[in-house]
Amino acid sequence: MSGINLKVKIGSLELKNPVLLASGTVGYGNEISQFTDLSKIGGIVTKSISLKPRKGNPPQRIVETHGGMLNAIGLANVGVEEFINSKIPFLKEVNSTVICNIAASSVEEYVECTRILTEEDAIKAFEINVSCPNVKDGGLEFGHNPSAVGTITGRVRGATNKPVIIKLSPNVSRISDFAKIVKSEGADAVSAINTLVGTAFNIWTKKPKIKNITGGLSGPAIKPVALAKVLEISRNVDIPIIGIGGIMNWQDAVEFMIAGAAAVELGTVNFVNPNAGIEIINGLTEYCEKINIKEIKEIIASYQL
Amino acid sequence: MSGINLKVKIGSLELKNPVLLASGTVGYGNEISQFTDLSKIGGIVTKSISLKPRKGNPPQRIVETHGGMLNAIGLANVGVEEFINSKIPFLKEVNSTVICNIAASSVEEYVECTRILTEEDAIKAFEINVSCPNVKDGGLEFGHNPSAVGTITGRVRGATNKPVIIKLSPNVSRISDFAKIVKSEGADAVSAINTLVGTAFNIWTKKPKIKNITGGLSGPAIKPVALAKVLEISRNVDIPIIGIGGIMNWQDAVEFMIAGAAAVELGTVNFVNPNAGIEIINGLTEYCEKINIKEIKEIIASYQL
Amino acid sequence: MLTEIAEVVTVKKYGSNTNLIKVHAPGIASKAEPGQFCNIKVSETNFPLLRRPFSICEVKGEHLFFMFDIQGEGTSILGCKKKGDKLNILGPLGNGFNTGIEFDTAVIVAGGIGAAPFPFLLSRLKKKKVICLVGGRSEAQIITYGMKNIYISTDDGSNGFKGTVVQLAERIKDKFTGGKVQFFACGPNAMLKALKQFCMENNFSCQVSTESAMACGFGICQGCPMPAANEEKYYLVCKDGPVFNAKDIIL
Amino acid sequence: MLTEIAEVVTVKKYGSNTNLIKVHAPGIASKAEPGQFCNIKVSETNFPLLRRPFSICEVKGEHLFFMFDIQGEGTSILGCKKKGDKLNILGPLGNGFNTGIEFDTAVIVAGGIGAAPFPFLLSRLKKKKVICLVGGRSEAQIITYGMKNIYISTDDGSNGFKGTVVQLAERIKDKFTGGKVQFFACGPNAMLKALKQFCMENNFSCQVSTESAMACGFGICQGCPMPAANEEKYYLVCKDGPVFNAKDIIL
Ligand SMILES: Cc1cc2nc3c(=O)[nH]c(=O)nc-3n(C[C@H](O)[C@H](O)[C@H](O)COP(=O)(O)OP(=O)(O)OC[C@H]3O[C@@H](n4cnc5c(N)ncnc54)[C@H](O)[C@@H]3O)c2cc1C
Ligand SMILES: Cc1cc2nc3c(=O)[nH]c(=O)nc-3n(C[C@H](O)[C@H](O)[C@H](O)COP(=O)(O)OP(=O)(O)OC[C@H]3O[C@@H](n4cnc5c(N)ncnc54)[C@H](O)[C@@H]3O)c2cc1C
Ligand SMILES: Cc1cc2nc3c(=O)[nH]c(=O)nc-3n(C[C@H](O)[C@H](O)[C@H](O)COP(=O)(O)O)c2cc1C
Ligand SMILES: Cc1cc2nc3c(=O)[nH]c(=O)nc-3n(C[C@H](O)[C@H](O)[C@H](O)COP(=O)(O)O)c2cc1C
Ligand code: FES
Ligand code: FES
Repeated sequence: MSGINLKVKIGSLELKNPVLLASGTVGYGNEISQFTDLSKIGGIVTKSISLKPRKGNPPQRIVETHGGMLNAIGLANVGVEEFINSKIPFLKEVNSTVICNIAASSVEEYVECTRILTEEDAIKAFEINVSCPNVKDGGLEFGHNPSAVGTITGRVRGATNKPVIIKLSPNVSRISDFAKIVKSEGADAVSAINTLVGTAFNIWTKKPKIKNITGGLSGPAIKPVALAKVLEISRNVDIPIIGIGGIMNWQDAVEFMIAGAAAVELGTVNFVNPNAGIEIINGLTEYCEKINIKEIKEIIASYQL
Repeated sequence: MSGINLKVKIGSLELKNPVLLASGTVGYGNEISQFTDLSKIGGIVTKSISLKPRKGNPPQRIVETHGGMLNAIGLANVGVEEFINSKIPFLKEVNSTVICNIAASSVEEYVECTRILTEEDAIKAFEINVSCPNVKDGGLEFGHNPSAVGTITGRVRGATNKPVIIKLSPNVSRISDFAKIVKSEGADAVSAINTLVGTAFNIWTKKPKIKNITGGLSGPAIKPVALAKVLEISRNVDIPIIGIGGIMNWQDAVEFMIAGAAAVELGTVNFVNPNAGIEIINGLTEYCEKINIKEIKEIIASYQL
Repeated sequence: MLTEIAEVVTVKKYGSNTNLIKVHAPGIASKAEPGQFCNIKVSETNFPLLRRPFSICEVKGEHLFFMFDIQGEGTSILGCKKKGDKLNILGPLGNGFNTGIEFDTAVIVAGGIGAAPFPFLLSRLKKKKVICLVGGRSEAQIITYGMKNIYISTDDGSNGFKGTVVQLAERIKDKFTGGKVQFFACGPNAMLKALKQFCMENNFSCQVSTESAMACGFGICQGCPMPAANEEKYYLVCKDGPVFNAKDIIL
Repeated sequence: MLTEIAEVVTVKKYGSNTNLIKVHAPGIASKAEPGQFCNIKVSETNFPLLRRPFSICEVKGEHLFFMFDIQGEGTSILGCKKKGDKLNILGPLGNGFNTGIEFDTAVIVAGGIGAAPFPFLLSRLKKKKVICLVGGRSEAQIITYGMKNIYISTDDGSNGFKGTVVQLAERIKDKFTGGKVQFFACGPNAMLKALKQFCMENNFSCQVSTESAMACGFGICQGCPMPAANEEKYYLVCKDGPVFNAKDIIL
């Protein structure tokens, strides 16, 4: 093994390397484990969980676009109880850091989910999704309203001693304003970005290609936007950032870390290359060797403007 | 010729077809005329003009991204006087509808430019760029501040009898709020979208690939976002919309019109295929024939949600 | 399930728009079951971004065959592959046709490129009576590759019965005899829906291979829901399907 | 300037990383001047999105030659072209070398793939004395295709003079004789900058072919600024260049 140290810290959360698998793009870990060795991955962020199971949106839920895809899954998930009973046991065995992502339709639901799930030893941190663009009764309003995001952060903070990461919406004028508020309300870190709102039409039926009308845009198409949001937060707020958006290879991951991210999450790439996480981790090691540094954390926010 | 009528109206502005060439991607018309017959194009939106000439940003100004490109030209332009003296004479001969795009750093400058240029018969309408993300002393603040956008609209409205189109920024939470304000201040139409803020880093030098740090993202990558913004405006505000963002072919143009656009502007595609405008116009005619309609305007906002 | 870098052996035209690609993929070939599919990366770049799902058409030794129509950019690229090119393939994916059940006669119903999974299935039904119904919009869409005892329908009547393949089934239903009859169908969801109706009315058991937009193909994106018939939930086409018992889903 | 769909005739390897592609493009070929470039769409899809600029390397009858190094995705795709493939080419673009001026001896200075425009230029300088200085990082980067009277430099000394091509010029400058001497140079902008310095000090007139990121290649995007030396403005590399008189620009 090379002597490169890939460890990073997100607040008090230690990760063996900065590569996480993003919520909604790795399920609860079991399916993807057939294609990749999850024990090598820095961390797994589980599919957004709500208090009760959610069926999700009717089809069609996804469509490919140039360099990206739109999704409107509608936060289909098994609910807290089933998550604890049938998903946590697998996650316990994985030997990776498990971050539990929570999405809810009310402040109370966020708090309740956190309160229940904080009891689970397997869960090392929470990522609070205040930014899912596909849920009509929740997400959107929260994510675009600074005071709502502040309230959720403060209340969730009060419900757990574990690190709290707030996942921010990119569909706002100044994402750094939101990062400031969540920091002041006690969040340990932010993750950015969730998907951009987008749509596509079938020109013959004149119907939206996605049943939900709009969906969330992810994939390499959004990488420049995601990088700009991470940089904006990094230049304006002193808080650890998890960078997300269009990462396809280790070069992309490095770009995010240079722009200010202490760790990264891989989303859409998992669908195309379920082993991407490990390839990226290997690439990061090689990069450190090439630029002659011993610890990956040296490159975090190392931008030369 | 087929009996298809491609005429559309943007407020009182009649266009022989809905295909315009977007500001900043066609210069002042002369260079591109070597590759395409501008007299067939619905309209030409000239490069953003400011009162005095602008040198623009130092290199590097552009970089390709997946399915798109970032630019930070910095509104390099010849200024109003030189525009009138050396560019308008060519535009007069073109036999297409000329829309003059104005960008400024103060409300007064917008008004002054409009006041001078409204005297030019060759100019049939104004597109007011309140949304250029690459100019530090102007654009950005205006474009994200509803009351500033309202003020500019009202004041420009007072300075000309010609149609006024406000070009909106997509880098906001709710673009329709801006459309509402500009409508109430007397704008005839809105155009959407300008570019998304983005960036890219060189992982070896750790410097931004673009000297200006951030740039504007354009091209097919942004099409789903642009379509969603057009749809949002169309569903919430009764104002003609010019759709822009990632249009590469006639199918894309149709998608924008279905989503609510009365006309479209072609940007980045001009760099790749300077004859795209004409190919798209031909495609629109064929589309009308295929779906058996006589007038293209029937498809405007024909979405079936 | 595995990721295999498969070498292209041949790409052959079959009819006007249909292609048959043969690749060397020993790992997947050794595990594949009829009705399963693979998710194929058609390029080495990020364009097109997503993999494309294709039914496993045939397995011969260490080789897999896929049959596909040129639809858009993904299938165009696939159609241009040359001997020696490499394809990154995930597979075998999903649940295939259940042939472990008791039946004596298999009725195959294929709509257009829906013929793709049947050569593989038929290779496992050598001891059964087989009747194949093959439909298409017109003669050019009729694919009988690997079929036997064939009845054809076309919407325009350019070959065989004029009408849909389900109308054809109705017409010749007195031939569906010979012990217990089991339907296996693949084609557009609209066809499967009509067929389900026919089978319910006539009390035939019917397995359908369904289609859906897919991002991952193995259950992590939740992009491919199929409404369940008896529960308030969605199945996933890629993981719970693509083959379902017609009565379990709402088509 | 025109858009031409050109057919690929051959693609040949030249050295380890360099390729020479020959295409049939009679329209552009009939108008091209040395030092001009073409903007080439390397694929028929939107990936990669932008065209790629390449100097016109040679013109033979109705054929154009381009010489290129594999850098990234665009040039990789170009390197995989086969006889009969079609390329969409815009050209000829920009202002080439000015050979209408008076001079007796041409000194060619090429850095790496900067050798590309010189075969075409030299075909027009048959009556002049020519000295060619060719530099590269190491032997593998030395491209002497179409050159004559050659002096070589490599950064690592693996071929010829050890040092930069401008240091080589300094070393052999007493050879730059024979009436009026005119420099023509192409290579990385850093090399051109050093060469400009050398030429100013030694009073040689020097034309440089510069590089810049480009979107359109013909003056509509303003993406390719080059600072002017005597005015507070930018030239456009694609339209005012790519060849400039070195003294007119700030490198
Ligand atoms: C389980 C399964 C098995 C399949 N087996 C076969 C087969 O054996 N032979 C065959 O020819 N086709 C098969 N298809 C359909 C095939 O996947 C599509 O024709 C193909 O993805 C089209 O890609 P494209 O890029 O050429 O078309 P485009 O229209 O450019 O595709 C654009 C997007 O739409 C998706 N898409 C388009 N059509 C379909 C479709 N019918 N189903 C799902 N997604 C679609 C693509 O994946 C892509 O994301 C199968 C589909 C599924 C789900
Ligand atoms: C006027 C001019 C003439 C040129 N002539 C030649 C030639 O004859 N032979 C040759 O090999 N190269 C030449 N180049 C450089 C050539 O255009 C680049 O090597 C090529 O664009 C790289 O594309 P890529 O996709 O392989 O690389 P990538 O690195 O993947 O390109 C990514 C992006 O960066 C741009 N880019 C990368 N390198 C350069 C560069 N050096 N200059 C400008 N843009 C760049 C590309 O256009 C693209 O948008 C010339 C450049 C210019 C401006
Ligand atoms: C199919 C799909 C489902 C997703 N579901 C969730 C989710 O449940 N919760 C969440 O916080 N983010 C969700 N996301 C967003 C991703 O976690 C990630 O923020 C986004 O996709 C951008 O990263 P990418 O470009 O790498 O995919 C989802 C994304 C996709 C594509
Ligand atoms: C190089 C470049 C320069 C541009 N300059 C201007 C400008 O001066 N004024 C303006 O209003 N928009 C400008 N734009 C934005 C375009 O007009 C258009 O809104 C945007 O590019 C999205 O469309 P597209 O994806 O089709 O390119 C510019 C875009 C590009 C790519
Ligand atoms: S395609 Fe991803 S879950 Fe089925
Ligand atoms: S490359 Fe567009 S102006 Fe020069």
